[in-house]
Amino acid sequence: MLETVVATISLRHPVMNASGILGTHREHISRLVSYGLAAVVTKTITPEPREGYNPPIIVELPTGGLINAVGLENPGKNVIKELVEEAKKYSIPIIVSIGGRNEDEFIEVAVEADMNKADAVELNLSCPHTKGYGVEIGVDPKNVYSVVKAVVSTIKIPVVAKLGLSDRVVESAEKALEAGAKGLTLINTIKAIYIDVYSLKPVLTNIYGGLSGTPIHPIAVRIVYDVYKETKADIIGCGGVVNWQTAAEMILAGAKAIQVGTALMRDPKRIVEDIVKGLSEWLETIGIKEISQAVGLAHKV
Amino acid sequence: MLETVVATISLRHPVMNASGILGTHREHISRLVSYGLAAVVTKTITPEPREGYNPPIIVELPTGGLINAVGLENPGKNVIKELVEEAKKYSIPIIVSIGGRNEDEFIEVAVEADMNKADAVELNLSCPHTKGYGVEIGVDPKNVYSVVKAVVSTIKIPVVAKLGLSDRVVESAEKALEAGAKGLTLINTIKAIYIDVYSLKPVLTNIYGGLSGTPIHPIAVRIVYDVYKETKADIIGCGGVVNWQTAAEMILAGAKAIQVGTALMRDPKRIVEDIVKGLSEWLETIGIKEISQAVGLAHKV
Amino acid sequence: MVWVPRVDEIPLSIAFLDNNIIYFLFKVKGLGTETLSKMCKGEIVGLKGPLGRGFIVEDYTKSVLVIAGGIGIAPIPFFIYRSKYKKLDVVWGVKRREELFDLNIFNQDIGDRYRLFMATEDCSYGFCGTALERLKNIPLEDYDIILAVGPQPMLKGVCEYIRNTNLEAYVALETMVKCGIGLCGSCFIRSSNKLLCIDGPVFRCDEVIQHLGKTNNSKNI
Amino acid sequence: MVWVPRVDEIPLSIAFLDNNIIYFLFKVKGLGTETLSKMCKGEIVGLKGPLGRGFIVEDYTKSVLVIAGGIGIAPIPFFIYRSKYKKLDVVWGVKRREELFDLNIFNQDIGDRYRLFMATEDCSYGFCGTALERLKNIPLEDYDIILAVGPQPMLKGVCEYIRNTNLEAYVALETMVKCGIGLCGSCFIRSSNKLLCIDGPVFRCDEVIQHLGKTNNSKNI
Ligand SMILES: Cc1cc2nc3c(=O)[nH]c(=O)nc-3n(C[C@H](O)[C@H](O)[C@H](O)COP(=O)(O)OP(=O)(O)OC[C@H]3O[C@@H](n4cnc5c(N)ncnc54)[C@H](O)[C@@H]3O)c2cc1C
Ligand SMILES: Cc1cc2nc3c(=O)[nH]c(=O)nc-3n(C[C@H](O)[C@H](O)[C@H](O)COP(=O)(O)OP(=O)(O)OC[C@H]3O[C@@H](n4cnc5c(N)ncnc54)[C@H](O)[C@@H]3O)c2cc1C
Ligand SMILES: Cc1cc2nc3c(=O)[nH]c(=O)nc-3n(C[C@H](O)[C@H](O)[C@H](O)COP(=O)(O)O)c2cc1C
Ligand SMILES: Cc1cc2nc3c(=O)[nH]c(=O)nc-3n(C[C@H](O)[C@H](O)[C@H](O)COP(=O)(O)O)c2cc1C
Ligand code: FES
Ligand code: FES
Repeated sequence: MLETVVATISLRHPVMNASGILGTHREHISRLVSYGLAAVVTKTITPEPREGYNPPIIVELPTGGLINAVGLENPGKNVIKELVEEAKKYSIPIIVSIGGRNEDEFIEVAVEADMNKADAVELNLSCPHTKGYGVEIGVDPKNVYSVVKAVVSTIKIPVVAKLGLSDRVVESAEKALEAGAKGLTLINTIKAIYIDVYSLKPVLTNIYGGLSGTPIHPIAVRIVYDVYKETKADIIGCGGVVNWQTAAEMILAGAKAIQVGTALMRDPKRIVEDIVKGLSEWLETIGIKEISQAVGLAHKV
Repeated sequence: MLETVVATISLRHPVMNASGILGTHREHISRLVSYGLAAVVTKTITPEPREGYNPPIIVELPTGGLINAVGLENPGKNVIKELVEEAKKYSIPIIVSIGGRNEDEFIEVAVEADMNKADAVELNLSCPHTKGYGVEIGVDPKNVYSVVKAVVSTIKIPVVAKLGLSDRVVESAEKALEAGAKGLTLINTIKAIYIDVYSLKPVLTNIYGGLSGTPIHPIAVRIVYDVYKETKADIIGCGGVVNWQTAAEMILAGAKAIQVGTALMRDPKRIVEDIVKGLSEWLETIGIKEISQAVGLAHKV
Repeated sequence: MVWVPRVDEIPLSIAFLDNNIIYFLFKVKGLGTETLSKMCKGEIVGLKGPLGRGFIVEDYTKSVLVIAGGIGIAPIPFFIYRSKYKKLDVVWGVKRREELFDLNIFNQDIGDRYRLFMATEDCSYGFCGTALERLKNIPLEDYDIILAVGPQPMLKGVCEYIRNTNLEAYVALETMVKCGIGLCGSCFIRSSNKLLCIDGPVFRCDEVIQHLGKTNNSKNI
Repeated sequence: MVWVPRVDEIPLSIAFLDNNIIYFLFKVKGLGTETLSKMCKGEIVGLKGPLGRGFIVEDYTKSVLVIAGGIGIAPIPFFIYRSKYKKLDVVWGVKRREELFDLNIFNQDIGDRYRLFMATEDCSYGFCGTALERLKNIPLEDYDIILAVGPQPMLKGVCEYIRNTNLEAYVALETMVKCGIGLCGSCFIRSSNKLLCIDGPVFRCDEVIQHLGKTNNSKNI
């Protein structure tokens, strides 16, 4: 009853990891698989290796959730081969997340993913804290269109556009779809700062970071709701999913699948299991047979 | 050591309530005063009375914080006289929050506040859930400029512009200051949705609401930080302040005063007292004599 | 408060609580209560609460008089069940006999714990007249505490009537409860800085006597 | 992890814990440890943790051999203090005599709870040679458990040396710890799906033997 198809990818249940949780090395893939996820998403990969920022790069907040500025650390596109190989070993779909500073960089990595037969690429158009790689692209629907279009025209595997919170996110979503994206991942982290009141300094080395976890959930649900309302697109809901309830909200708002990031911090196997088990029990409670029938139900008011 | 001056208003300590927490009736003002606040802010007042939405209008979220869509319910500008009178009885500064659909409406209410000798007006340019009254104005720096300019040119008391999260919030802030705002309140709630997974429906009658409380704190701190960095303006920090630590972060980011909304839900007197007491102890710990010297310190990294 | 999805959220008192079942007694007034009255087993409502401060008596030396008007009776079964006292009498007044029902439906045991005096305005059952009129036939010196629940004019009448006695006098008010958590302000008590949803719904007569004299802000915006 | 504000966040083992004071023993390597070494009383650092899984022995019937290379000794005082065992011997090898110090500085009581065998590579004190060479002079059959802490080549040497014995063999690894909470992946153990920051830092030799053969990913990105 939990089988779902999103952006043409068939999944045995709707739960995958969010990009940036592990996903840069072969070893990470097998660990993610051990969490019980239905698909794995790689860390955002750039053409060349990137070093990322010095620690602190991820901090738990006293007000809830995490703030992170990893700086898109990754080994560069050459690692894609081994990541895809490893996922295939477990017969699990793999989505390669891609970062770039311009269309050519996106294409370069996308071609590598295509050649290695990844199941899809997810274009990270929304990283809020790495200059040149993120929100700058995602907040402008025109940029979204041209990057997605460029990639879609070059590769054969499905393209998913990952967007973040912005004033014109619905418009960006529409542009991505118009350009040929098969799906949308909504949302990325939200730009934030955490200051230590004793040392009087921002804690993250990068000062700015992305807020994730439960704090952003109601905002992410809103964006999924808005985009679904206007587009009925294939949406992967992401942001603050920590249990079956928060996952179910995403589905009711319009998501066909969901990604879990921050919540994988503690007891990841149990979290994934609880979401999956909780979702099937929930479907029974509300008398719905297939999860696909629950998608977007909150729009019927 | 906690005395502060913001937008030319002198406060005995930096803590006031956020607009929308009580503040529509005489009785509310005396209650707010009993909380120990250094100034009171009225609910957003519109020219005519507004009924607001049917309940549910405010809901606590399992993921933290509140979501609300009260719908700017208020008795209209005629109530301003009694609100100001009541505050004067307690010799406490009162800031009249103003909402409008266009420049004329803002002016109409501002004139009433000016005539009744309120200490300042706060222009609500950022309500995320009441059509025509909110974000539509605040996200466009040009609109911000013209509304602020119109009000500043008409009244004598200081004008504070309240802005919310948006792509160009720094630009909006700059425009507000350019137009003559003496200070900025940052930020309002963030547009969000909460869906009940059993009834499968959005909980708020208005479907959309504004997220407040701890979830938005790191985002609010970031905006205070960004705006202070570019403008060094008088900022009233608002969003998720629940204890002295969250207040201190706002101050380090650049706020000269702070507003508390959601946290007044439980044991408001104790919350205000804890923040005020905590802030003075904190200043001692970090070896700073006057709170004004702590404003913006996090920028020295 | 009881959330009727996509219709309304309504403040209701807990009429009884037993084995994880919460009982409400309510009168159909408008769309919210009407929709609620038509819901069936298995349908879903939301609950927020309990809100405010509960009111019970916990003193075996005290005698208590309750005066309830109409659906004001709703919280009384639970109040009786949870209170400790020497004696408890209930005056319950309604317009017509049809509004009366057995107060012991939730729990038979409470049957022995109070005496009931009924009054109907159409004289169809018990005392002929209002609850307030019935009250005036009761010797107040037999009681230490009086609690009135019902329409605002009745509460006002009770507070005025007992003004010069030594009774501890309480009234359960109704104002417009919209958020239930002390933020929106719609439930404020006139001429006081109290909020019904947090400090109430039960107040001492002297805390709210000015409020009772004014228009009920169930109707104000 | 220890946050040195605006400089670095460094994984350090707890060397001792007493009266709300946490003690660290560390070697100056780069900017982070250097800055930390110059901080004075009253200055502020941040702490995240404790992270990972602590490692202690809790069996009075077991004999334990610890082999520490250089600053690998850091966690040993606390390990000794918290463990229960029959016998515990420590082999501690350093390059030069100057690197040695009194392990009982934190707590004199632990002095009686172990025997110490020192080795210096420059032969200035104790055994002349590396910790691993010293180990080869010790009768392994006297022990049930062996724990090695130090540079990766030493750990690899220990794991290989004890391979055909019945010893329970553990090594405390070092990989690049950047987040400490299992998300960033930088601390992964090669050829395994383990993360040092969550599953470690102490592993059984057989869990990490392939990792030990590879380049240390303290240096990978
Ligand atoms: C603390 C408290 C406890 C109550 N307990 C009970 C109870 O146990 N049983 C019972 O039958 N009734 C109780 N009431 C009254 C009940 O809440 C209203 O009858 C109900 O809200 C009417 O809703 P509606 O949608 O059916 O009618 P509407 O058409 O919405 O309104 C009808 C009238 O009910 C009142 N009302 C409407 N909404 C509210 C509101 N949010 N808060 C307060 N009054 C409102 C107004 O006077 C209004 O004119 C209680 C009220 C309060 C404040
Ligand atoms: C679980 C664990 C416990 C440790 N306990 C201690 C201890 O108690 N005492 C002690 O002196 N040292 C300990 N270390 C090693 C210590 O963390 C490094 O020496 C320190 O991070 C170097 O930082 P730096 O800024 O001074 O040097 P840098 O110039 O940043 O780096 C010098 C070398 O240190 C290593 N290193 C740097 N950053 C890290 C990092 N984030 N994680 C792991 N290795 C890193 C690399 O090999 C690098 O080449 C421990 C390491 C780990 C993983
Ligand atoms: C440590 C960390 C690293 C992340 N790295 C990436 C990344 O490389 N690419 C990306 O698109 N999103 C990245 N994100 C964002 C997540 O994929 C996700 O959008 C966000 O965290 C919200 O989901 P969550 O609340 O479940 O964590 C990262 C998030 C975290 C916490
Ligand atoms: C119930 C409620 C009502 C509000 N009404 C208003 C309002 O009328 N005008 C306004 O400018 N902000 C309003 N706000 C927003 C607050 O003033 C404040 O900006 C926001 O809640 C963030 O602060 P907090 O996290 O401390 O609550 C309201 C917030 C809440 C929770
Ligand atoms: S109902 Fe909102 S304050 Fe009481
Ligand atoms: S240090 Fe980040 S996963 Fe271990």
